[in-house]
This record gives sequence, C-alpha cells and structure tokens, in this order.
Amino acid sequence: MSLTIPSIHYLALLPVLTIFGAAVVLTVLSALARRPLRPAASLAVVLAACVAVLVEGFVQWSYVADHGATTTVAHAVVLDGFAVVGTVAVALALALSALVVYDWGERARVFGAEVPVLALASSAGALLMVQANDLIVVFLGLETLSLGLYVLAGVDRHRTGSSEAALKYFLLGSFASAIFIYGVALVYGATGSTNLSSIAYFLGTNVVLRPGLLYAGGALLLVGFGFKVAAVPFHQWSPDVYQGSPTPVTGMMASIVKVGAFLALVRVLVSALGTQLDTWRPILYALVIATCVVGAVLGLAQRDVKRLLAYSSINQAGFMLLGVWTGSAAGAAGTLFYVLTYAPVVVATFAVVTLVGGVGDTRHAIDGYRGLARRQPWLGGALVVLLLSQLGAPLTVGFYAKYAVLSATLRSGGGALALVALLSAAIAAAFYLRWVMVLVAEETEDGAERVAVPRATGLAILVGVAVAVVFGVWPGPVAAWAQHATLLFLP
Amino acid sequence: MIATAYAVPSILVFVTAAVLIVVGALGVLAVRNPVHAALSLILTLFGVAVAFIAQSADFLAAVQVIVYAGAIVVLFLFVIMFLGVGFSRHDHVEPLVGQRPLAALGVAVTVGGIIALLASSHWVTGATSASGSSLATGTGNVHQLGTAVFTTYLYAFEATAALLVIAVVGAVILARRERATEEAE
Amino acid sequence: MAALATLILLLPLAGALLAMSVPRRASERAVGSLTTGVVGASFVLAVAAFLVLLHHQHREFSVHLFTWISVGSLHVPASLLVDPLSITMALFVTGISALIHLYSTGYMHGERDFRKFFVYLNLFVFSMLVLVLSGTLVMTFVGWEGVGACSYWLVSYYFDRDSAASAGKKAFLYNRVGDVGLLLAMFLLFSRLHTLSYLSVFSRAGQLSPTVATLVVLALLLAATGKSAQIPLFNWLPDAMEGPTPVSALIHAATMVTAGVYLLVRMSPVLALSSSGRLTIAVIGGVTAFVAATVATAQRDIKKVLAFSTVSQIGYMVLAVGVGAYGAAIFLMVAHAFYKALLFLGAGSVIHSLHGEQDLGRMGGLARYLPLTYPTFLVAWLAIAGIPPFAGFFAKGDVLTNAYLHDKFLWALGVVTAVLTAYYMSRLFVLCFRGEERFRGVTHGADPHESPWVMTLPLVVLAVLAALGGVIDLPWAHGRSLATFLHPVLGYVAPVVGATTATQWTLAAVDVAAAVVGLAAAYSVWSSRSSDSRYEWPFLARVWHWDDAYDTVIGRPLTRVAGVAEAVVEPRVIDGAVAAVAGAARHGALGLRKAQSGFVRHYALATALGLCVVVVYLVARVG
Amino acid sequence: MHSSWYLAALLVVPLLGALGALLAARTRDGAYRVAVGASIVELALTLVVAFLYDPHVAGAHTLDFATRHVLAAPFGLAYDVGLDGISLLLVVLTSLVLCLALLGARDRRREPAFVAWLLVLTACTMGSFLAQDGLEFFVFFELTLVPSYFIVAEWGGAERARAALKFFVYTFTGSAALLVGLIYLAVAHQNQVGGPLTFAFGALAATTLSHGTAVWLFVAFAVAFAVKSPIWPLHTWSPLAYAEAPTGGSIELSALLAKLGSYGLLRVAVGLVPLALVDVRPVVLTLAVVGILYGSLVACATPDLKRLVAYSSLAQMGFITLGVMSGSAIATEGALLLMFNHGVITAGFFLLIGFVERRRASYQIRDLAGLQGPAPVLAALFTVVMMASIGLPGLSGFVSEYLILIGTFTTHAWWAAFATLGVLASAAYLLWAFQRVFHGRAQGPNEHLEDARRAERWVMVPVVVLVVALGVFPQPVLNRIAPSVHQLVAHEIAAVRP
Amino acid sequence: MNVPAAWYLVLAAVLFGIGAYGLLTRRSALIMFMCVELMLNAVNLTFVTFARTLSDIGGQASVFFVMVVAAAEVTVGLGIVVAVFRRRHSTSVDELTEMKG
Repeated sequence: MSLTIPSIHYLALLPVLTIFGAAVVLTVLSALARRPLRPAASLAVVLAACVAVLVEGFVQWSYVADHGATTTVAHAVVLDGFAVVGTVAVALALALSALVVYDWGERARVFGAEVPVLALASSAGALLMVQANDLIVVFLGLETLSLGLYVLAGVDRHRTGSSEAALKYFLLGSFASAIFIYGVALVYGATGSTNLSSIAYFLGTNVVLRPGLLYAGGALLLVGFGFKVAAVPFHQWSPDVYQGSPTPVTGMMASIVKVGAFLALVRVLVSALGTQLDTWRPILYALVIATCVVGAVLGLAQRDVKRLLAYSSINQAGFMLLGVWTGSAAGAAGTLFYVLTYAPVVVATFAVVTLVGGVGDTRHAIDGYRGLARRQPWLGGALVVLLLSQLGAPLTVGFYAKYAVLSATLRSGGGALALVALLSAAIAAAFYLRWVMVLVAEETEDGAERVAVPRATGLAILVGVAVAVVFGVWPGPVAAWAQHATLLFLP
Repeated sequence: MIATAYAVPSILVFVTAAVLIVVGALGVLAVRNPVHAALSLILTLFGVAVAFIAQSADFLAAVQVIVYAGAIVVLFLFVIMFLGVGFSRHDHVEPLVGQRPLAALGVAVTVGGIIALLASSHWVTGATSASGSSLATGTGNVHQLGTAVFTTYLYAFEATAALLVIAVVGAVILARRERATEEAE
Repeated sequence: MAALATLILLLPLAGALLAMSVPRRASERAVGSLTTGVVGASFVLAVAAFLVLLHHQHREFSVHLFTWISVGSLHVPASLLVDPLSITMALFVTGISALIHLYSTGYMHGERDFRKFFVYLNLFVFSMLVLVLSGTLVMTFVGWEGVGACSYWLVSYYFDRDSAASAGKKAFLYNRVGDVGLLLAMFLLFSRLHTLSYLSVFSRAGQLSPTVATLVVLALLLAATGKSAQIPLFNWLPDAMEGPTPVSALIHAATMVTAGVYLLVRMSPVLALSSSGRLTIAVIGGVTAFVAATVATAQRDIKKVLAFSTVSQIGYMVLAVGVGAYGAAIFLMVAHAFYKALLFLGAGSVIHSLHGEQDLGRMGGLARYLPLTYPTFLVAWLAIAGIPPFAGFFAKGDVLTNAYLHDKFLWALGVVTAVLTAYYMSRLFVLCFRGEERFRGVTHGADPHESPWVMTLPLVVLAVLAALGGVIDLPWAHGRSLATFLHPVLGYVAPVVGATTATQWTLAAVDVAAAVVGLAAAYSVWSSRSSDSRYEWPFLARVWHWDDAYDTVIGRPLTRVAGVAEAVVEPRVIDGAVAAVAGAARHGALGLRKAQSGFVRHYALATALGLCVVVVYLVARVG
Repeated sequence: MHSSWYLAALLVVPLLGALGALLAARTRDGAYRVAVGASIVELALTLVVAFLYDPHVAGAHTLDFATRHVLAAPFGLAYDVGLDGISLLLVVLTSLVLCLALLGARDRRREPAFVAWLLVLTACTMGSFLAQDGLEFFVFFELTLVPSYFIVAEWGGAERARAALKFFVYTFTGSAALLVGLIYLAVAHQNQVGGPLTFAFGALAATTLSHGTAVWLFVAFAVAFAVKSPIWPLHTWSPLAYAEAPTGGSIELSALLAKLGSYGLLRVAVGLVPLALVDVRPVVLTLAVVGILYGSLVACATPDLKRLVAYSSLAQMGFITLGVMSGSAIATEGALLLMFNHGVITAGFFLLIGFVERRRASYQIRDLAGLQGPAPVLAALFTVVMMASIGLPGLSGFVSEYLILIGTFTTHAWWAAFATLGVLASAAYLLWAFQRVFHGRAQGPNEHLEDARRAERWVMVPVVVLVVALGVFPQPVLNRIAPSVHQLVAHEIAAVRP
Repeated sequence: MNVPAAWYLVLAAVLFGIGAYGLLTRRSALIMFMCVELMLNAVNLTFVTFARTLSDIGGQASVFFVMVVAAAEVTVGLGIVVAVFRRRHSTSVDELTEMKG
C-alpha cells in the first residue's frame, strides 16, 4: 500500500501559513532574544503578516474569480470567494486589534511577544475555520481559536476579573467543544464522512429516510456553534468574559470569533446540511428571536460598557443568524457582509473603550464617558459613529448590514422574524443612545482628565470609523463583493 | 437470546468495558477527593481503551492508555498535587438551588433524546467506506490510520501544529506571568 | 359697476392698511379723518352703485376679481354679486359705519390704542362688505369670519380687563359654533351641487333632495344663531358690551349681528325648499325675541339692556325670515340699524358724560344736561317702542302682520314681546333721563357735559333716519318700496292667505296698543323708583340661567374632560402603554439579569437545557 | 425636463454649509454666519427650482429634474431623485424652515455643532422629499433621526435625555415596520417582473398584490408615518420632544419632520399600496378625527405653551391625515398646502415662544400674563400666527383646512363633519391660551417685558408674509401641485375600484 | 461476531451524559474539567463505533485529533486553573461570581 500524499494548492493555504508562520517567527524571535521583544517589533511582524494576507486574499480572489471554487489537500480546504472574504475580514480585524494591543501592552505592562503570538495563532484558527471543508478541520480551527483566546482572556494579571473570565470561558468553551465534537461524531455516523463535500454529496444523492442520527448530530453542531457566536441561550459566557478580559482581547473575541464561527456555520449548515434546512430553520428561528431580544433587553440594564457591548454583540449575532436562517445565497451574502463590516467596527469600538479604560483597564462604568464628546470631539465623535453603526443608523455600514440580512430574510418569507429582529434593534437603540447621551452630556464639575489617544490605537479607530462611514455611504462594492463571494461558494 | 446471537467473549468484553467506563465516570462524579476522581477517570479511560480494542481500534487503544492515562491524567494529578489535596471543601452541598435536579433532568432528557434519535435511524445511516475494505486490526490498523492521517486528514494533521503551538505558548505564558508577577511583588 | 363695487370694498381695506402703516406719531386727527373718510367715500360710492342699479334692467351684476382657489371641481373665485339685496346692505352698512367712525373719533379721544381701534374698525367694515357683496358662499364666509375676528379684537379692546378679554373670547367662540354650521352648509351644498357661487346654487337648488335642503337650512340657521345671537347661541352678545360703545353700536347692534339674517335672506331660494326648516327658523326667532325681551326688563347696565334688546329685535327679523317675509326682515334690519345705533351712540354719549358709568341706578335726570343726546334718544326710544310714525312701528308691524298670516301663536308671541319692548325701553329711558339725579357720586358733584360735535352729529343724523326711516317701505307705497326693490332676489314662499286691509288696520292698532301698554307700565313703575327686585326678577336678570346651564352642561364637563385627558389619559393611558412596554423591557432585563448570575455552572446548565430543548424538538420532529 | 444637478445641489449645499460651519468654528460667530449663508443659498436655490419646476414634463408625467443612478445593485440601492408637485411645497418648506430655525437659534450662534446639525438635518429632510426610490427615501427618512436626536439631546431642556431617547426609540421602532414593508414590496416586485432588485416608487407602485398583503403593507408603512406625523395614539413622544428641544429644534421637529410622516403616508403608503385603502381608510380617517378632537382637548388643559403647540400640531396633523387619506384630489391638495402652512405657522409659534422664553426663561402659561401691555408687537405677531392656525380666512391656514374639509366631505362626509368641530376646538384652546398669556394685567417681571426687538421682528416677517400671501393668493401654488396630485389620486381611485 | 454497535453508542451517550452532569454539578474546576474529558471520551467511543460500522478508518483518525485537542486543552486549562488558584486559593467555580448581570 503506497502512500499518495494529496496534492496541495499552496495558494489556498498561504494565508494560514502566513499568519501561523508569523506566530512561529515571533515565538522563535522572543525565545532567542535576551530581553523581551520590543512591542514595535511584534507589531511590525503582525502587521506585515496581515498585509501579506490581504495581498494573498487579493490574489486568491482573482484566482477564484477566474477558476471558480476549488478544494485542496484531500478536499479538506476550500478556496472560494466566501473563504477569501472571511480571510480578509480576519486579517483586517487582527491588524486593527494588533494596533490596539500595541498601545495597551505598553500601558498595561504586558510586554513580550506572547499576546501577539496568541493573537496570531488564534487568527490562524479562525482562518482554518473559514476555509475548512472538513468538520475535523473546523473543530481544530475552533479549538485553536478558542485556546488562544482562553489564555488571552486571562493575560491581564492585574485584574481579578481577567482570570475569572479565562476560567469561565475555558470551562464553558470546552463544554461546548465537547458538544460540538460529539455532533461531528454523530454526523459522521449519519453520513459516513466528516468532509463537508462528501456529506453534501451523500445527502444530495441519498434520501435519508431515518434522519434521527443526522438530526442529533446537527443539533449538537448547532449548539456548539451557538456557543461560539454567543446565541441565546448559549450566550451567557460572553458578558462575563467580555467584561473580564483585557479590552483589546474582547475586541478580538467580538470580531474574529464571529467571523470564523459564522462563516463555518454557514458553510456547514448551508452547504453540507443544506438538504435538511427545513429541520434546522425552526431551531434557528427560535435562536434568532431569543438572541435578538435577550441581547437587546439585557443591554438595557448594563452600567458597564464592556458588558453593554457584549449584549450588543449578542444582539448583532441575532442579526447574523438571520442570514443563516434563510439558508439562501442571499442570506449567506448578508451574513458575510454583516461579519465583514461588523468586525472592524467592533474592534474600533473596543479600541475606544481600551483608551478610556485607562491604565488599569478598569474604568468601564458608563458614567466615565460623561462629556467625552464635548471634551474630545474627535474621540467622542468616533465612538458615536461606531455606536450608530452598530445601532443600524443609515449612512453607516451597520444599516446596510442589517438591511442585507433583512432583505434576505424577507426573500425567504420571514417577515415576522425580520420585524422582531428590527424591533429588537429598536430596543437596542435605547442602550446605544443612552451611552451616546452620556457622551454628549455636560461635564461634571470635577472635570475628568483627557484620554490620551496613542497613534496606533488612533489609527485603528480611524479605520473602524472609515469602514462605518465610507461603506455606509457607498456600500456598493462591498455588497457586490459579498454577493459575488457567495455565488462563488454556492453554485 | 444474547448468547445465541453473539459470541460470549464480545459480550463479556462489552460488559467489562461498560462497567469500567460507568463506574469510573460515576466515580469522577461522586468522589470528593480530586485524586480519587483522577483515579476514577483512569478507570474510565481504560474502559474506553477496552472498547476500542473490541472494535478493532488497537492503535487508538494504545494511544488512549499512553496519552490519556499516561500523560493527561498524570498532568491532572500533578496539578492536584501542586495545588494541594485538601482543597475540595463542602463539595457535597449544592449551593445553587435547583441545579442538580435541573441538570439531571436536562441531561437525562438530552441523552435519552439522542439515544432515541440514534435508535430511530437504526444507529447508523452513513455510507460505508469508499474503499469498501473492512477495518484491519493490529499493524494493519496502524497502517490504515497512518494512511488516513497523511491523506484524508493531512490538513487536519498539519493544523494540529497550530493547536499545539498555542497550547505550549499558552501554558508558558500562564506560567511565566505567574513568575513575573511574583517578581514584581 | 365692477370698478364701483370693487372700490366700495377696497376703500376700507386701504384705509386700514394706510392707518396701520402711518407713523406712530401721526395725530389722532389724521388717523380719524383718514379712516372715517374712506368709509364715507365707500358710502358715497355705494349710493352711486345703488343709483346705477336702480336704473338698470337686470339689477344683478357679477364682478369677477381673481381666482382665489380652484382645485378640481372646486372653483372659488373672488367675485362680487351686486344686486338689490347686497347693495341695500352695503348702503346701510357703509352709511352707519361712516357715522360711527365719526362718532368714535370723539369717543375714543385719548385712548392708548387709538390708531389700532380705527384699523380694526376699518377692517371690520371691509369684512362686512365682503360678507354682503360676495358672490360666493365662501367669500361670504371670509367676511363672516372677518367680522367675527374684528369683533373679537374690539370686544377685548380693553384687554387688561379680564372681563373684556373673556368676553372677546366668548364672542369669537360662540360665533365659531355658528361658523361650523355655515361650513357644513357649504360642504353639503358643494357635495350635491358642485358649486358655491350664489347664482349657480340658486339655479341648481332644485336638485337638492328635501332632506338635504332641510339639513342645509338647519346648518344655515346654526350659522345665523351664532352670528346673530339667537337661541341657543345668543348669550355672547351681552358680554360683548365690554367693548367700547361705538363698537357695540356698529358691530353688536347695527351691522354684524344682522349678518345671520342677511345670510338667511340671501339663501332664501334654498330656504324656500324646506318648510320645516323655515318653521324652525321662525320658532327660534320668535322665542329668542321673547326671551331676550324678558331679560332686558331686568338688566341694570344700560348697554346690557340695549344688547338684549338687540337680540330680541333680531329675533323679530329671524321670525320674519322664518315666515317667508324676507322683505320685512330686511326692512326691520335697516330700521333697527338706525334706531339701535342711535340708542347705543346715545348711551355712549351718556356714558361718556358720566366718565364711563353704565349703571342705570346712577343716572337719572340727565335730560337737562344733555340737550342733544336727550331728544335724539327720545326719538330712538319711540321708534323701537313701536310708536307711529317712527320707523320701528312700520318695520315691526310688517313683521307681525306676516307672522299673523303665517302662525297665530308666533304672532301672539311677537305682540307680547312688543309690550315688553316698550316696557324695558321706557324703563331705560326713564331711569336714564327722567327722575331724580343719582349720578353725582360718579361725577363728584359736577354737572355732566354734552359730548363734542363729532359725537352729536351722528346722533342727529341717525335720529332723523330713525324718525323717517319708515318711508322706505310704507305698507301703502308699494311700487318703489324696499320690498319691491328686493323682490327679484328673494326666494318665493307662497303666502298662506292675503291680509285684508281691515286685518292690517286691526293688527296695526294692536301694535300701537301694545306699545302704549308697555310704555304706561314702565312709567308707572319706574318714574318713582330706581330699583325694585319685584320688577327685576333675578331669574331674568340672570338671563334664565342660560350661561349657568351652559357652564354646567358643557363648559365644566369639557374642562374636566380636558383636564382628565391631559393629566390621566395622556400620561397614564396612551403614554402609559408606551411606558408599559418600556417598563416591561426593563423588568425583563432585571429578570434576565438574575439568570446571568455569575455562576459558571448556571451558564453551563442553560447551555445544556438549550440543547435539551433542541433535542426534544428533533425527537418530536422525527416522530 | 430640467437638469438633476439642481437637486443634487440642494442636497450638497447644506452639507457643505455644515462642513464650512465646523471649519469656521474658530472665528467668532463664524459658524453661524456660514450656516446662515448656506441656508440663504439653499433657499434661493429652492426658489429657483420651484420656479423652474414644470408640472407637465412629458404628458401625464409630472416628475421634473429626475435622474436615477444605481449605487449598490445587490441592495437595490439607488440615487433616484426628482421633483413633482407633491414634493414641491415640502422642498420649499425645508429650506424655509432651515432659515427660520437658524434665525430662531441666534442665541446658539456660538455653537458650531448646533448649526451644523441643523444643516445636516436639512440635507436629510431634503433627501427624503426628493427621493423617488423607497430605499433611498428610507435612508434619508431614518437619517433625520440622528441630527434631530443630537439637537434635542445636546441643547434641549432639563429633560432632554428622556425626550431625545423617547423620540429616537419611538420613531426608530416605527420605521422598523416601514423597512420590512419596503423590502417585502421590493422583493415581491422583483419576483413578479424579474430583473434586478429595485425600490423605485414608479416600479413598486405597479406591483400586483393580494388584498391582505396590501393591507399588511399599508399598516407597516403607516405605523412609521403615524409615529412621525404624529397620528393619534402614537404621538406621545412629540409633546415631550417639542417641549424639551431648543427653539431651532422644536421648529425643525414640528414644522418639518412631522411633515415627513404625512408626506410618507401619501407618497409611500397611499402611493404604493392604494389597494389597501378599501379596508384601512375608515380606520385611519377615524384616527385622524380622534386626533383632531383629542389633540384639541388636551391642548386646552396643557400647562405650557410648547406642549400646547405640540397638541395643536397633533390636531393639525389630524387634518392633514384626513386630507391625505380622503381619496379626494381637493382634500389632498389641501393637505399638501396645510403641510406647508402648518410648517410656517408652527415655526412662527415656536419662534415667538422662543422670544418669550428668552425674556422670561419660561414658557409655562402660569408664569405669563398680560404680555400685550408691555409687548404689543409681540402680541400682534402672535395674534397673526394664532389666527392663521385657527383658520381665519384670508390667512393661510384657512385655505388648506377648508380644502381638506370640503374635499373630504365629498368622499367621506361623516368624518369631515366631525373634523369640522376641530375648527371650533382650535379657536377654543388658542384663544384661551392667548387670553391667559397676553391679556389681563401684567405684573411682576411681566410688567416690564421687552417688546419684540428689531431683529426679532425681521425674523417674523417671512412668516407673516407667507401666512398672508398664501391666504390671499394660494392659486399659483395650487396650480403647480395640482397635476401630480391628480395623477396620484387617479391612481388611487383606479386601484380601489372593484 | 461482535455486540451490536448500538450498545456502544448507548454506552457512549451515557458516558457523555454522566460527563455533562458532572460538569453541571461539581464545583471544582479540576473535576469539571475531568468531566469534559469524560465527554470527549464518549465522543471518541462514538467515533470508533461508527468507524467499525461504516468500515471507515476516518472515524478512528478523528479520534486521533480529538485526543490531540484534549491534550492541548488540558495543557491550557490546567494552566488557567493553576493561575486562578494562585490568586484565589480555591478551585471552586462558585467563588468566581465577581462578574454577573
């Protein structure tokens, strides 16, 4: 029995290799260096890797546009538009997060290359997820992503919340992982493969008369994904973890995890289990409603902005789930557009929160923002724009994100669902606006000190705001891109 | 009935494995001392290894014993020792009202449901292997497994690299930060 | 003719605008002569127009000014209709207005807002002319509302007096109720006939079903009751006496309050279609005449007596309209304008001489001190009391005769009212000019002075008119009389039966007898006393508790409802629903927060239970 | 057909003005001057456009200055503008109200952000009125929330936080249904005719819908517009927001933004799903009448002037709704005219209340009395505006109200008859308020109240002129809007016909 | 002939359930973590059973990866537990309720 190594299309693997390579390079460098690596050096490596990935993404896109979607390494990896867009989103979020981490690390006295290395490795996990065409690869990507974040959540030794967040995240995360992999096992039993293409082929060519096994597997997979994207009722880790984690890490959780998990979810659910869509949709329906409403309602009661943003991101996840619920190309495109645009915006939001949080990363009470927009119009204004985008105000990209998933939902006949989701957005508007209100309020007499805006973080905020505004005014290219990407993924 | 349908040894093996697994698992659940829990865990792991062998997964059984029992549980024990044994206080009292009944109910219904679903589809519905060959045992098993890992699962195999790097770096960070803080203090 | 009619209309407007824009330091004299002059000129032009009309074949001129509103089928041109009816109205409106303008220059001397007063007065004349000259119902409505607004401003002229401010508001609101009637009448007519110009409405009136015609008539009646102070909307007029006396004379006696009668007469071709509507009108008119007359007997304020007298007299006019005697109505309107304006101006002269005192109890014996006011007032008194040969006798006689032919009961009511009229007017006359002098307290012992010539000249002119006004429509002068002149434009209502000459004489005798009875009664009671609660029944003094009833039935409940709406319904019910939703969200949040307990095992449990639900669903789905 | 660049300029000028105001913020009064300059340019441009507007572009087609550019094909997003008779008056109103709001905000002239927000708000509103595409309309419609929110939140009264939040969330909730409805309709249209997704009004209006669907869509649309207008009983955000907003903000909210609601009701709800009218018309008409009477009733009892105007607006918007929903061209034209007139009149009210507030730091009725004595000019100006609002013939309010009532009477007599009572009611609460504030004897601080200054008088000149001019010569305006209205009503009648 | 796959599958499901129940009821982070290992073993058993029934080595290969993941998780997880213990001198998760709401 001779061993034939499967052919490898390296273009498809380049982003993962680049990001993971950067992680390895950094590890080696920091191990070799006598003193802790200078943050600027780590930042340079991360940014270089991200830029490289963006360039690779461009090359991949043109390749896909010319040749269509392909799979490689024994069909475990897929190179399609969907994956390319996901890759770009992850790289963008990583780059912005790295900028924030850079400044934060200096202030929080977290030196060395550990945080960048973990960030890189986690992102590599996310990349694995977005281009995975095999449930095992999805699982490995998920674990890579999560393990890095478990550690990152606890990386801030100066706050007790950080270690609490790490342990909570870890315990619940491994519970969810176990559920997920059990689901993989059952799906494997039901279809005879863990490969998404094979599963799709099996389900496409066979009529599953007794789908119980498949259902059980799918349910477990859904719950696993639901945990990662913080869908209600699997969301409860997220407020605590968001609050406890170092703020730049929270930004990564809200962006990279969502990109990876949602894209993988769409791929699994729509492309592999697409034939069983009618079974999953009622579950997703309930998930969407619960997620939207609980996220919005609980956000109302928050006085801590990080928790508030956690619930905000739960609410947003509900909208992203809408696109999944449709199970259609339009819905997938909508979700893609959503995560792609949400990622930079939320990273930038957490960047502002990082700055305001101060040296100890503790000042997250909403009252700490009193008069910020009057004191520092640019910083406050940026935050206002970012919040408006998450709220879904027109002329910010958030509006089109919501629009994209809603129109897909309506195409699939989900009028009531769309309405509920939008109404939850109206409830959510209340807490975003309360924050905005605090921002524009008159200052209190003691006059809080100015928040310093370091250059790198400032750049990250700027990019986030630019994404929110530019694509809010001119969403055409991104919309077309997302749509095209989906067409290249679902024939 | 059973005896007529199946060879007695396979039943024996199954029962052995099942007893090992269940007793071990319940042990993990019930004992107060974490060291005992870890030992119960080993019991389960052995039971699983037995089940592996019974189902022609010889190599995995070996790995199970070596990696799980030999490495993972040892790691557990190491940490337990490191932290001190007597740390588990009042674990028999459930402070969260309703947690146990709800957990029991939820888990029972879920597991029951999953079993029902499995039963409803006659336990397996997937296509049989494309190669059509039945699983080999012994060295053949290792060979088959190796082939699969380096063909079908090549990418997953490579991806584990990232996972392990994370694990290592993460552990190092968690440990080193500890030291750094102590120094600072 | 077009230019003439336009000028008649525009002169007062120009006067108002000019007076508004003259510099603040302009003298009273300049403002007074400007505003009086334009109204005078208007009068002269009206006379000219009247003469032209008199010698013209058709006696109907439509003057199209400009297209005001034209939308779809709704065409509302700003157009004038000059016909005998409108020109008659225009004549006496401009004439009396000119006189009262002149009078006001004296009466209002030294007031703070002298100029504003005359601006309003000119605006009023303009609006009144729009009302009477308009060629469409809509333009009539414009004038109708315009006079209402001017009335509001002029009644609340002394705005720092709460009573004046309230009276102005009350006047406007009561009028507004009537306006709703006019609007509804217009809507009904437009929805059926698709036109609102008088001539087209009249020519198409036959298309109206009897029900609609009756509805229109009732709506018009509502309008008339508002503007002309008839039951049930009459009680704003006495309050309107809070305005300066010339205003009471002009607006609340001679001109504006007769607009309702004018409207009814103008719409007589529609009235002709509904006998039940007309009967309602007649009853309203007759009852109002009676009720107001009873009230007038018990008032102590000189202007209030005159105000209720006005209501009562207009009641006669409405009665006349109701019985189809449109000519009689107009006749009485003109005659009434003369003597009632005279009465008010005379009263104003008295009040002027007594430094603003209006209480009859503090007058008496003034005849000696007011050598011009006294005789002119005497003429007016006799005229309104119905003593021949003064104008009132003929005019009222005409109305009563028609009423007699139509309905004996209404006639009887009219006669009783006539007795009361003679009684309360004599009471007023006696208390004011005869008897002992009770005014020394007011004048601090000084003698009252007669008013300046600008005030007495109008008195004299009006006295002449009041004395001789009857000639315009003497019963035996058919041919060139007012009735004949008006006849072409009036809707034809068949007389029940013709009156013989003997009947006419008898009726006239009854009228005279009624007047004499009233006169004698008043003299016998009031020449020797100045107040007596036996003859000033509080029920009557309180206007039959009419205001109180409105207050109890409408005013206070509405206020309470508004208060409840503002304080309870709005914040608790409607906004309460919103607040409840918000509160539910907040409470939901608090409840859900409890689930977010911080215990990691709770979170795991939630995940497990979520999974459990999903599995149960799938088991159910598999079956 | 005129060039669409005019309309683009209408959208861009205020934005440039806002930018310029922010840039000129350093110099004293610079921002305010730039803003006033921009508003004057905008107004001039608007008047040019209104003058050039040709109601008969091509036969029955009444859309002038039109153009369409697809911006994001997957979203069906397009820049699609045009001007017809229905938008015409409102476009003019937008520019006009901007000028008035700026003039009314003279005491805020040191705050560049405030004037910038006003300008941005103008651009958004202008966009809503010019949009000929559902999604574009929605974007602009929704976008108006942001500047108005900040205007109330930053510069409002003591309860500004609550007011702004309530305003935003209330209207945002309402528009949720609108967005869902619009997308649904567009998708239905695409499913019927194929081709790319489009939201163009013209296309959407041609969608064939079942009766039930039409009703649901109408309700979805109407909820958003009912909140914005506001239509009873979805109005409770408005008294709070109007009262708490600064003068400029109150003017924008009541004079302009409210019109977005009624405009939307006409253009989107009636215009796109007229079929639903068969069922919903009685309901909406009833709500309108209830609004008229209820608003008047509460206005009688309300203790402050701004809330009074808010409730009066509720009543007036009831009239507008009545006209819009009547199915009569006469009433619809009246409604459009009333949108404009009510804008001018309320702007006048809020300006005057602003003047009073500037002097007495209060707009509570109980704090004011006898103001006519010390301030006769102020009283006179208030009288003019009040009389216009009451509907005194010769002033603008009458023409519009009259057209609405008479038009509605021809189609729905009972509702019109009850609405006519509103004519009475408006006189009641306004005169009573006027009496309490201006009549009587002034005492205490009211005694020496300063009369309207020269600048303040000049601010009121345009209001008075418009109030009189449109009362006396409304026909030129009516002529320009008539063809579009007739087209719309004809479409409606054709759709409703069984 | 072997016992039916169903037996093993049920066994695995029960093991999974016991693990889950343990995770929900034990308060020591370490033991909760052991319960996760129980659950992963249940998964492994399932994989192997399916591999047998399907005659497909893929199931066994998957077990391989699950084990790697388990190892990696243990490394990181125990690191976190130790870190937390250092701070709080307890592994009871019930004491980690600083953040809630």
